[in-house]
Amino acid sequence: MRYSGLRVIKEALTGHKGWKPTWRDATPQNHYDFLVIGGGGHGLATAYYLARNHGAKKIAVIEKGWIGGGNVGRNTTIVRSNYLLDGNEPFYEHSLKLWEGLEQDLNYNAMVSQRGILNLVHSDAQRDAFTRRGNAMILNGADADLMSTKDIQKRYPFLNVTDARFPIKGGLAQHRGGTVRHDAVAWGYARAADQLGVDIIQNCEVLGFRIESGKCLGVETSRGYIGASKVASCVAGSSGRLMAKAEMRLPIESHVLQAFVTEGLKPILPGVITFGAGHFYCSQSDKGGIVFGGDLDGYNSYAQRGNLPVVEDVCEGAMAIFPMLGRVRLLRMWGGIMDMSMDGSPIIDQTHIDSLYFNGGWCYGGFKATPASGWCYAHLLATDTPHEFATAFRFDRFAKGQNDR
Amino acid sequence: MIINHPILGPRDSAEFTYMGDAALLDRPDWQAKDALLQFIDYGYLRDNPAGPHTELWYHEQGDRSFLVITRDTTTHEISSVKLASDVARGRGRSK
Amino acid sequence: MCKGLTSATFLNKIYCNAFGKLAVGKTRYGLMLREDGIAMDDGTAGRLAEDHFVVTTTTANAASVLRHMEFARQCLWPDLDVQLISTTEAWAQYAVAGPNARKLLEKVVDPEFDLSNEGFPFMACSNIKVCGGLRARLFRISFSGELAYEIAVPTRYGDAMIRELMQAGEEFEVVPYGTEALGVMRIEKGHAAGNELNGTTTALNLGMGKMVSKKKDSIGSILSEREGLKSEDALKLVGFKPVDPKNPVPAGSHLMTLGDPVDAAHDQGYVTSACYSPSLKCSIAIGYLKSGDARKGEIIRLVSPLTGFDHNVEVVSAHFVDPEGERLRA
Amino acid sequence: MHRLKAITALGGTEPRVDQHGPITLSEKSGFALASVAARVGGTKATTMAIKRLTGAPVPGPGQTNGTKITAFWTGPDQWMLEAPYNSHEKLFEQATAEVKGKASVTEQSDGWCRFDLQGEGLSAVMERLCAINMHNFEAGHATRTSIEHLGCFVICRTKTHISILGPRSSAGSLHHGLLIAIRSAY
Repeated sequence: MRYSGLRVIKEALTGHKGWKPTWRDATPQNHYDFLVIGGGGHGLATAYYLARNHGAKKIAVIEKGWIGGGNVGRNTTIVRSNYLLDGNEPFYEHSLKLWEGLEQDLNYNAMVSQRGILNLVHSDAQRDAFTRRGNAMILNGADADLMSTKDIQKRYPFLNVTDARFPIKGGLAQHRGGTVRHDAVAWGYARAADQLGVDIIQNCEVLGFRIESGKCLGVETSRGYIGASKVASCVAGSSGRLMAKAEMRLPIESHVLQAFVTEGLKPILPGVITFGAGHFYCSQSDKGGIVFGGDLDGYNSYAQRGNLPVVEDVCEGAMAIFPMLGRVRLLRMWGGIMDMSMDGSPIIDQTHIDSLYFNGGWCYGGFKATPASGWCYAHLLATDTPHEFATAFRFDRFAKGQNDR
Repeated sequence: MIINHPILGPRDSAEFTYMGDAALLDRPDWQAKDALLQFIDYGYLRDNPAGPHTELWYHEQGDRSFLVITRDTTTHEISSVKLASDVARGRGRSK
Repeated sequence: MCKGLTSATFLNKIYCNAFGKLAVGKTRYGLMLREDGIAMDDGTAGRLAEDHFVVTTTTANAASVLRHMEFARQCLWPDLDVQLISTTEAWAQYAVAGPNARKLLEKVVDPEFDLSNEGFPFMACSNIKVCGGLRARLFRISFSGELAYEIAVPTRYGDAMIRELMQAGEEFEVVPYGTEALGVMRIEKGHAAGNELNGTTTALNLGMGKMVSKKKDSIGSILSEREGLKSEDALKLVGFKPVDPKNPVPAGSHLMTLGDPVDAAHDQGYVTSACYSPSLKCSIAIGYLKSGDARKGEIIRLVSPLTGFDHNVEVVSAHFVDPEGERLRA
Repeated sequence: MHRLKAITALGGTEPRVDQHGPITLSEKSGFALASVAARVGGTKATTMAIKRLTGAPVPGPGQTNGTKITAFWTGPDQWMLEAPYNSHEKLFEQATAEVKGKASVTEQSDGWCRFDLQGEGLSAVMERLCAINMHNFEAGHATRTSIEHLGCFVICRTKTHISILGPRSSAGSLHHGLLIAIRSAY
């Protein structure tokens, strides 16, 4: 069932009785060609691109809870490709390009909004570092713009550029960056994958891997054993917990990152802004709430909730750069579990166990990476070679000392 | 979160700085035959459990002690707190 | 401040270069690595007594270096005899730099102390008395590249001390200089600072690969041996001069081999710190270039599409001014 | 005697005094400090030395003790000695001589600024500033905690007299924070 304006009108006139569920609630089969563990954005995108780009059949996504209930529903919805290092920038730029065509591709309104992202500069050294970054972005085919104080004042008149505690000396902008409605991404990919025959199986928890003679044959789940030719872990946030069942130790620690949203306001913030002298970033949602975040809570955690000291710290950051937010009421705050890899970059790679693949370690970059992560992981699963934009995302980079890329 | 400091009693966790997995105490022998491999493991690989986790906290805004704490990463419940230097000696780091 | 009977052994583990045999009354440049082999901080450590070192760090890293040293002391080597305490706040320290630095100090330092080049040579340190008996410390170290000293007095006398120095220096036309001027002078000398120690650079990148001692156990020495950190075409710290002296060499620019396409795949490195050099009468810069140390004299293309620069620069040594260090030792 | 003139941590020639409600906030400048850290195997000798210096039993964790020279506990095997500057400018030398190589002694007189809060109802002020449990913070107690993000020693002299030692170069910020807390309490 394709969505269209005509269809909306027709359903409106006939009492909305013709809509079908967005995806089937599949029951597990005995064996799949590809079994993706994790029904978040990355897992669903992986299944979709496996089917769409590689013509794969017999694909399943299994999810412990419900799809879109993990990090894809718990982030601050920002998309951008303003990365510095050559191992990361082409990948995130590929992702941003996929975001730009996503709604047409999926026939689903994900509310992709390229409202721009601005990293504020507060010192000469910071401008030097952002100049290097902006140049790296352009050399990798992305867009970047070094804005002057004057440019910034014009676009964001409420920012205090002169006599604030941290005066603003300029900023690095990526005008193609912006925000996307996060859970619609999960729903859009789920629907598109489902239409290509992917089984989406919810409430199906992995209890263990069946590994014989160094080869992974399938997984034991709360809904029985499921065999697969290739098993793909895609559970960022829970990577440590899941891979421990395959007796793997990872270069990853799990941490809580909190996010916050205020009551709805009239439009005040035209784009995403990050504060360069503290840990704070924010944007305004289409509903009017100011969506913001800051530092990690700072210690290993699998508890999907935050703690107060960091709330205070983040709000101090907010007050330093947007004192106008001081009287706004916080509506909600929530915590997502980040896979913090040891060098800040993700991993998309085969494991040392045959037929078992790994995708994780996304740190703060998980949501914006969703399309490219699925794209490149599907490529790896289908061809057993890393995608050209993901060649740096290997396990062995730590042993080889290539983790500065 | 309140950390029950073995010397000073209960203190607000905001006085502390988290310093990672207590496995960092077990720094390999630099002269071991496979020292490079051991250091890669030491530097990068973690158990990262969901449940009891033994970890280092530094009382930076207090008495500057490093503590070894066992804390459940799903509930933040702390079951044990020791001075890191005592634990380090117990693990044979006195040489 | 690092004290204790085995403090030299301890510093040998903290710094990648050797500290065990540093003589009392001497100061040495030290580079600290993280355990993964990346440069963490640099500074000098002076040995005031057999069991007493004064460790200096980059200002912004003072707290994190103390944290790192406490970790090493309590968690890694709990039975070394070493005691650490921050004395950052206890001393007001001034750099006195320039050809007349010694003459100026002779008017401030109490006369019984021998300030001559022989008596107190480059890299010496000592407890001294100033202004008629006030306890103070003197280090003959130089970040600016000039004949220079750093003199420290108890903080409560810091205000009086700078007035004293300015007054004593009047006949030498002394002027206060700030971080802007220091920034220019350290680039002229090719001294690394925060822009160069950016969290991805190793001792090898900094041109200090040989400083990492293999004869002892120090934090970071083993993992700095990994192949990816020692590759043939590793980035090396070098200097850049514009071919046309009118052109700037702005920080944040990237570097391309002449004739190569301008894209990420052909990126050869980047400029970290830049300034106009009053000594050379043109803009200069330092930065990282692949195999940079073997490319001195090569003309390469500097590009900054972000800010609209595209012109040629020459690869030179990062030591633009006084490469032999004659001024320091004068 | 040398010719340099000292200034206080707040930059004045005389210490500053503020009075608000029942509380007096006074900057103190006339104190000498020396840190004493026992060397390996030197704990007993160090505690004996401190006992001789202070004329009182060595303070345990969280405590302060002493007569003219007082000591407070700062960490495992570490103490800070405190004495009036006029009579004990050479506190560092005195302590160094006393510990006979069994401890590392470090001059700290200029590392810290000190503000004293005096008056009835100090708890209301302190509770706005730090996480110390004021209900059982009594005379003879001393601890280090975070005030306005600064690591500070807090010493209870009497129920109506608390000293706060903070990093000297942040004296202005600390003073501001203390004053704001007093004003918000009263």
